[in-house]
Amino acid sequence: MFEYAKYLRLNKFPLIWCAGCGDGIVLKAMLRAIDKIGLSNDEITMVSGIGCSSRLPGYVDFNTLHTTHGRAIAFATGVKIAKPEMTVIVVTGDGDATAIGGNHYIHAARRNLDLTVILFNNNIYGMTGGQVSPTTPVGKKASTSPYGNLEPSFNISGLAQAAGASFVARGTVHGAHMLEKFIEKAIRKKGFSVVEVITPCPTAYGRRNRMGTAVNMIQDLKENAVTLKKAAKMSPEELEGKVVTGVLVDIDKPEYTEEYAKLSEQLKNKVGVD
Amino acid sequence: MFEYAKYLRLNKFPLIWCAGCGDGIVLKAMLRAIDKIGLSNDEITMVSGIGCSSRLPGYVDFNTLHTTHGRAIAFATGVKIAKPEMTVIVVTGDGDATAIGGNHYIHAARRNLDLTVILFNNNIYGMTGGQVSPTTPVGKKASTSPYGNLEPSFNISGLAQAAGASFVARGTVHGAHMLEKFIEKAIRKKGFSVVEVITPCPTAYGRRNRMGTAVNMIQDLKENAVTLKKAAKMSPEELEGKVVTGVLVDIDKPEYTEEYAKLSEQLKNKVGVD
Amino acid sequence: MGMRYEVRLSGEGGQGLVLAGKILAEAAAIYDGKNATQSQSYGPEARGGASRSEVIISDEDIDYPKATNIDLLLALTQESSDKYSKDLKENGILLVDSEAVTKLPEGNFNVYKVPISEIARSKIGKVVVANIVALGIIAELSTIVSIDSLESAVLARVPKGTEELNLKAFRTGMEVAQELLK
Amino acid sequence: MGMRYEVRLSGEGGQGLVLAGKILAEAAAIYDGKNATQSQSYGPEARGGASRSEVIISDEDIDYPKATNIDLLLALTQESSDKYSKDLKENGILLVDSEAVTKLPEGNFNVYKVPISEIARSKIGKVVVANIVALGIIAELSTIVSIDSLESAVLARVPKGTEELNLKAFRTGMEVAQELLK
Amino acid sequence: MQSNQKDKVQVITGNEACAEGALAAGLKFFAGYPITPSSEIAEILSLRLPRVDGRFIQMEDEIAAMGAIIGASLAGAKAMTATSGPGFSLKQENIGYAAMAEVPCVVVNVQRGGPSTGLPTLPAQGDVMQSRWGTHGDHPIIALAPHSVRETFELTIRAFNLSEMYRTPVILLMDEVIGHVNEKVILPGPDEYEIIQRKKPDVPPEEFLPYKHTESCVPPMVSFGEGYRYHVTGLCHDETGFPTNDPVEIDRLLRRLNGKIEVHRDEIIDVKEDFLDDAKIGIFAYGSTARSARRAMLLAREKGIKVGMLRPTVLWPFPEKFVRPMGETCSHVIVPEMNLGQMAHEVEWATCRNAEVVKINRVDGEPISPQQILDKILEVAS
Amino acid sequence: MQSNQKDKVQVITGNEACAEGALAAGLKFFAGYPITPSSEIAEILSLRLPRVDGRFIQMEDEIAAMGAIIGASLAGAKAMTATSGPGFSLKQENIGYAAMAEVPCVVVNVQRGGPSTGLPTLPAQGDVMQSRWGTHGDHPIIALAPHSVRETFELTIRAFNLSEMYRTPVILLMDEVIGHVNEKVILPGPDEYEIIQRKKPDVPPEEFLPYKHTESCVPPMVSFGEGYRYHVTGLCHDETGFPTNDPVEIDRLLRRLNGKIEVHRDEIIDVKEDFLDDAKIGIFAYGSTARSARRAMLLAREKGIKVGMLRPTVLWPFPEKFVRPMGETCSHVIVPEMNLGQMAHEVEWATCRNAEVVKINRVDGEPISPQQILDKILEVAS
Amino acid sequence: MPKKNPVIEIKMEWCKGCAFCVEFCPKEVLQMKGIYPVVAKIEDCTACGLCEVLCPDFAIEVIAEDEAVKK
Amino acid sequence: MPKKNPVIEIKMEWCKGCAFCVEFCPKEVLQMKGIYPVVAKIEDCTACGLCEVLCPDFAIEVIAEDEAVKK
Ligand SMILES: Cc1ncc(C[n+]2csc(CCOP(=O)(O)OP(=O)(O)O)c2C)c(N)n1
Ligand SMILES: Cc1ncc(C[n+]2csc(CCOP(=O)(O)OP(=O)(O)O)c2C)c(N)n1
Ligand code: SF4
Ligand code: SF4
Ligand code: SF4
Ligand code: SF4
Ligand code: SF4
Ligand code: SF4
Ligand SMILES: [Mg+2]
Ligand SMILES: [Mg+2]
Repeated sequence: MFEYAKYLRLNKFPLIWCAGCGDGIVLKAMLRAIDKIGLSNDEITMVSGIGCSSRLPGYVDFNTLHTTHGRAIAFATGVKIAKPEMTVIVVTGDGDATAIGGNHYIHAARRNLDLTVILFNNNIYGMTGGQVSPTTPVGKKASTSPYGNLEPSFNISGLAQAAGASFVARGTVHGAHMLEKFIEKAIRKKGFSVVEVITPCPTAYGRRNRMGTAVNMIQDLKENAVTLKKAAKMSPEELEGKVVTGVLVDIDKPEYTEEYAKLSEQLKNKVGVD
Repeated sequence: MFEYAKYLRLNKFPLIWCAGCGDGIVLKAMLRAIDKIGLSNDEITMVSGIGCSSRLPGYVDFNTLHTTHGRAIAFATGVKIAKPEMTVIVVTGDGDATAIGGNHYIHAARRNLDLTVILFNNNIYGMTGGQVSPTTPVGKKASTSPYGNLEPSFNISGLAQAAGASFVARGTVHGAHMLEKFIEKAIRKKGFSVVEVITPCPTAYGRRNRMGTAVNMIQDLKENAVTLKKAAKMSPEELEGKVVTGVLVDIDKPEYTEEYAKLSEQLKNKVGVD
Repeated sequence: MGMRYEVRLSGEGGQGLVLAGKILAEAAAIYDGKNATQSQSYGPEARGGASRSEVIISDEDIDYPKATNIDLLLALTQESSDKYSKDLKENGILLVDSEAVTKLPEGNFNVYKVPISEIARSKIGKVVVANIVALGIIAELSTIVSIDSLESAVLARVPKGTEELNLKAFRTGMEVAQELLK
Repeated sequence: MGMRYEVRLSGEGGQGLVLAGKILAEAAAIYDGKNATQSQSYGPEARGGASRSEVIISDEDIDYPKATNIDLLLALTQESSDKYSKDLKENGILLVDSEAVTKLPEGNFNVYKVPISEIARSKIGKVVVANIVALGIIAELSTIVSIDSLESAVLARVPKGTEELNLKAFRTGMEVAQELLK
Repeated sequence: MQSNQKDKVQVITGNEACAEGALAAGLKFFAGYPITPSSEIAEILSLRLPRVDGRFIQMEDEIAAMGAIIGASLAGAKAMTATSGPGFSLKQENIGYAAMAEVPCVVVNVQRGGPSTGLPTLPAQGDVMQSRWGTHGDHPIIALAPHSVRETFELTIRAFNLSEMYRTPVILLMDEVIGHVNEKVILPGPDEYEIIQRKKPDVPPEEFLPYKHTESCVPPMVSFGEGYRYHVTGLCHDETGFPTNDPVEIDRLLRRLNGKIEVHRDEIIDVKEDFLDDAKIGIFAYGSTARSARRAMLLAREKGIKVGMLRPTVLWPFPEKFVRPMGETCSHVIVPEMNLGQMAHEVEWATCRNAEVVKINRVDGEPISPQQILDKILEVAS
Repeated sequence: MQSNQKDKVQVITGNEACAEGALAAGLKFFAGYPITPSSEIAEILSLRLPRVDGRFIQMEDEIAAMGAIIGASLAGAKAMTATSGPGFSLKQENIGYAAMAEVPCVVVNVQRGGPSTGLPTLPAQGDVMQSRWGTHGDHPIIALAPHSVRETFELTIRAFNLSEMYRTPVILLMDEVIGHVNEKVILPGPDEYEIIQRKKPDVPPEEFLPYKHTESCVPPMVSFGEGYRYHVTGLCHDETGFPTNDPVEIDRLLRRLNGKIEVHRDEIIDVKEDFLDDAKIGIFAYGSTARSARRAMLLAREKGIKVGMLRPTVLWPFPEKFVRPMGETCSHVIVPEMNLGQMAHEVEWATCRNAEVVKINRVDGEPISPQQILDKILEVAS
Repeated sequence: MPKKNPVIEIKMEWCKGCAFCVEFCPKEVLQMKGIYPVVAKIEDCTACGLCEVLCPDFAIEVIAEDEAVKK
Repeated sequence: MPKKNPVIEIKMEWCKGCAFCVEFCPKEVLQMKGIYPVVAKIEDCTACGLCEVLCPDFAIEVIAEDEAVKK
């Protein structure tokens, strides 16, 4: 129904991800969004860190940059500022973006640099075999929280908002059509935008927490997803364990590269250093 | 009126800070708060990063730890978890805590580890001679923003809140008595607490931005400080340029070392690994 | 120099070959008093794709813990058979899952074709115990570890509550092998 | 080897000694065609405390840019006089702010005591130009750089709008020195 | 085998042995950040520590983990972190801090292929020079390299002992082969090894100098909260621990820091010598590569070639004293390494190239096989 | 002096010269994080870049700054960062990435006293070995060390040229003395130096191999957005740039990376020789210390002592070819360094200790004076 | 015009057998057979595309009638 | 009992002359003289302690009547 092929590096297929990993669903939603916007392959640079999700850029026929763990946003900052006309999309995981990379995440949000961050939140470090992440819920097991996680998890969308992001949305792989729309809006937004995607990792997270098959995990997502509108009418107790989806932030404010361009322009019309 | 001497390393005096630097005022408020709580010198470990403000621990007769730039909270995490009965206070600057150290700041908040962070916000990198910081307001000049800063600044208290802190307050050196109370509350709080202190740096910030003498800067603080209560009644426009002071967050939630202790206790009563 | 016996168990990620290797090594080391090492290689990714687990059994110190001159190779998939058979020694034992491996590697080997997964499914009722079935076959074909030791090692390693099942799988493997050797 | 003249300007942070040193070096290098370097030392902290600025003037390449055998030392504070006078050569010129430096270092020096800051305050109306007053005195005492060059260098470096003031400070310094040398 | 001994026989990996060794040494605090191929060390300790009154924490990154173990050590806990190449690079600044502030701690690096993300699951020995020179400025360091699972257990204990004895960070430089190989071991019991604790001061708090220039170069140490309040900084400091810019004090400090290792070099270094008495061809090998080297040596000896071998378990300080004589007695010194010749350079330095230093280097993710070394021996011998 | 020449005379610091040199080389992107004694480089560029269509950004830390310049370079901008010891340590992981992914960029380290926070305002040369070995794994590196303000300008341009030519990060290793000294210079004009740009491919996108194993070891490079879409990764990769675990491909990659420097070693290295023809005593010195050494040499020559000097402007790759002969012709090679003997070790290695290597080391924050070196010359000569 | 059924193509080489397509098809058009899905009741298919959207491995494609013609 | 004035001690070695004590004293008790503050009108002092609290350099101390007696 949709021609994914023109955006793909088909010779790299099949995907390395496990059976039932949600990452591929997000990839597809991303490509549909890009297609809708009408961006050409050359106009996009996709930057990732290290993790299962961060392997994504290897499959897409854009300018692709697979960096060091946690630093995707820092590298992307260089790409974007050096070439502001480029659409720069960051693909990252919960560990990559909010554990080791947490600082770059909040600073890019603060600067309101025009990047689009697609954050694959599977509540675990998938790539390294299932260690606890800053988004693993309290009580859940991971290879480094064998007795159940003691640490409260981040609300990573809330963090982006507090740090200054222009656009923040949360979706799930079950709501793939909604996701596509969020991603489209996020890319179109001139400013720092985040789409947090809740995606299942049956291998490193689901299995250890007896969450059943990948299908069960998606079904759970379906049941637990609550739109922002509905959530507004629910009590905190009712919201316990739910995933609130929707566009959480959508504001307009000065974007970094545009402000910089203005400054350069002003300086051109001025002689001498003062 | 107050016997500061018992907490001080008097042989290190006079303080290295510039004439009119606000840091000494915060130091005094801290000592009064500690005295009120009745902590002995041995019970306190004071940890700092690198910066003018981070030189503070050198002057106090506690267990003192002057670490690497941005990492005070990480070191403090080790001290606290290894010795939970220790009162651990982190002294840090806006650059130290929210630029290079931003990630440790939000993660300690997330964990709700029982640390008290006194964050000296002078809107600049004082120690290195006045470079722009994540809290330098837009338009202000710094040695690395000679045309006026383009980057929006952090609301660092808001960030701590979004990350999960139990207690967050903001005060100014002008309101030194209020500050003392905030610090007292912060230390007493079992959980991650932050007191953001707005303090003038006449040398590296005031001078470059033609803010007059240190006295003028304190007077400005006095005029611009608005209590939370008053602020609630003001419009966003009216709040422009104001400093909202008060206790912004004060909630009770499980603290990390206590949760860990509970787990250890449970495990003691259990045999075998499962 | 003394005896050195090299076993390579190959297949794909998730087939329990690391566990099987570890059981084999423990049988030799803990129960038979020999020396043993077990090691594995991962693909570029930590999961999926061809995977191998190697066991070296020796009566002296094992210097090099990787297989280079293999006495017995188990291949559960075609890919692993293609990829990992090159170090199998002349006249070495090649045990393949006959349903998965249709094209045998070239060379002068003692080949045994057994529908290992199929046996696990049909005779034990669980494909996941194919690794233990294979161990039973290997025990008989190689005779490098005593049956008692292997049974003890299996029982010590498998999850509680699955002892019976695994013992059955192991013995089924042995029986199959005995048929082959007849 | 050729001529090498070493000047050390000392006092405390904020007294403009780095600028004064840079002006002296520029006068020598740009306007007099000599070689010159200027360097400074900070205390453990980037501000406050004793501070020094050193200028080396030579008619050949300057290898070592630090002062070790000083021809002229300016000390604006007691601390700097105490701390930085040890490298002043025998019969070297020691110029001190007579209001701040009450205890002179021991040694055989040509000492000139001038209330430099006081002159800046009373005669020019701004203490901040004490550094330029000092330059005027140094110009006369050392004669290592031509007056014209120094004036040009001062004018090129001081903030726009303060040229007159600084020129006045410089000339006042010169006059004071001429008095002393009489 | 006797039955009670049988009970103690285990088949475990190097990573498991490292975790066990640390616990045996008295580990009370572990902070880490996962990275292949070291993650199992953290995983095991997350299971074990809470049961033995120890603390495990997974930090937000490797920098934080390194900072946390320094803090914990100052608070009195024996502390360790474990990582691999990329994480080891990130820890460098704080490793330098530990060296400067003289905080005992153990940093495990299970080496994988590099540079950069490189080969996450494959072995290498590419971080040998980085262990010595990874942080800025001149600083002392000790680095150990085990060649077996059992030795991993022993050297982990030794790493703690050395760190406590000399108030210094110690690097345990494993490689993926040793980290992941399952090997038969009987781990020694508590009465079979010595555990060393940091030396406490024998003076009252008023007289305590936390950075005293003692003859041994190692000042006594107290934990925070024990009544000896003192100041710790990464700035150059005097004996009291407070910052100084006095060249004399700074010089004393930095020379003492390096002196700690120099003065005690002979107690720290450790080499295993094999057949060197009559060897005409020497092999210098360490870590997992030494296993292949040993086999190659034995095979060559069977062919009548006089090969001997030197295996340092301590890479830094470099055992020059033992290497130099090889230059005199051997015509060739073969140095097989899973890198491009890092230690071979030191061997050349130590032997002054009196013997020809022959490098065998692999950087393709594959271990060096006995055959590869044997081939080189045969080539060199002919 | 002629008046038009006078107009060009400047008295500027090494840090200023570095910024000017970078702009002259075509710098278009600078990302930094302040740290003494390098901050002025960032400060000047924050003023200058927005006026010349360049971009300046102060990042949240040094790691981010290093990441950002790699990203910018891939997007086609000549990019640089500047730091000092602690920041240099933090950048190591991403420096390794730049080496692995072959991204041209320049990293300035204005050395201050270390280890750790050390001596923020005082000079040192303690990061020489770290420049070579600071990141994990075997990797290529080029490091340059200027000894004057003018040479800082020249070597900054050369750093960019080498980085573009060899697709590799280049370290400009300054020291605080050079960074902060104001010195008279006449900077060369644009017609007096060559500017090199990265080589672009001469094949269409379908045939483009971003990591091709060419004879020169340096594959051509395109910027993002120029129609040649390719993949960049820090994992070991094949010629197409995609990850591989094939030992043959990996071996080719890593040997090519190191080969880039080895093959071109003679074009890269550069030494200044002074009076070496008849020298009986040699001096090996670099950076600001070389200035003192030169003066000491001249003073010794005045006394009739035959002293000669070798001053490398390129520290890595090490100019073995020029150092080795000193071992033959000199009785002693004096190596003065503001560290504990980092380069002296290499000199010992290169000369095989045929000459006695005499170290002069200072780590107290004070520069080494001509007198100190002269004293050593006199001692050695007698 | 008589209704033409959509065509559903399954690429076995890429399919990993997660069964998402089968489980989330609102019309139960698909079924697992061994580890792969097969088309069981194409006549019920509404060409809604959900199976395609939710397949993480690009292994299933729904070609609606009109598209099929175009192809 | 006649009111006794508080005692104000200024430690010149530590004072940096920022003038906070002078400017923020509600009673204008203090005055700058050169770069240091001096007590000008001690009789107006209410011993409120603000000067002390705001002195960043621990250079001014207010000793209230009763305390002074104790001392
Ligand atoms: C500096 C560094 N530290 C650690 C690692 C190991 N590592 C690789 S991926 C990863 C976690 C990935 O988790 P996440 O970002 O959530 O991605 P996922 O695999 O779950 O998609 C870690 C810790 C590394 N490669 N580099
Ligand atoms: C890794 C590292 N990077 C940079 C520096 C240099 N540095 C020292 S203090 C400082 C900024 C301090 O600013 P802030 O925390 O706001 O403290 P302030 O001086 O303003 O109180 C910087 C960048 C350093 N010491 N270490
Ligand atoms: S481990 Fe988890 S996140 Fe990684 S590919 Fe498998 S399912 Fe996906
Ligand atoms: S520079 Fe600013 S922050 Fe630092 S001591 Fe001076 S006034 Fe205080
Ligand atoms: S297109 Fe819709 S109805 Fe048809 S098979 Fe797919 S999910 Fe079922
Ligand atoms: S959703 Fe895709 S991968 Fe999963 S079973 Fe269906 S076709 Fe196969
Ligand atoms: S105590 Fe109060 S009234 Fe008295 S001098 Fe101080 S501020 Fe003024
Ligand atoms: S407030 Fe303190 S430091 Fe400032 S002038 Fe008064 S006494 Fe001096
Ligand atoms: Mg994840
Ligand atoms: Mg600040």
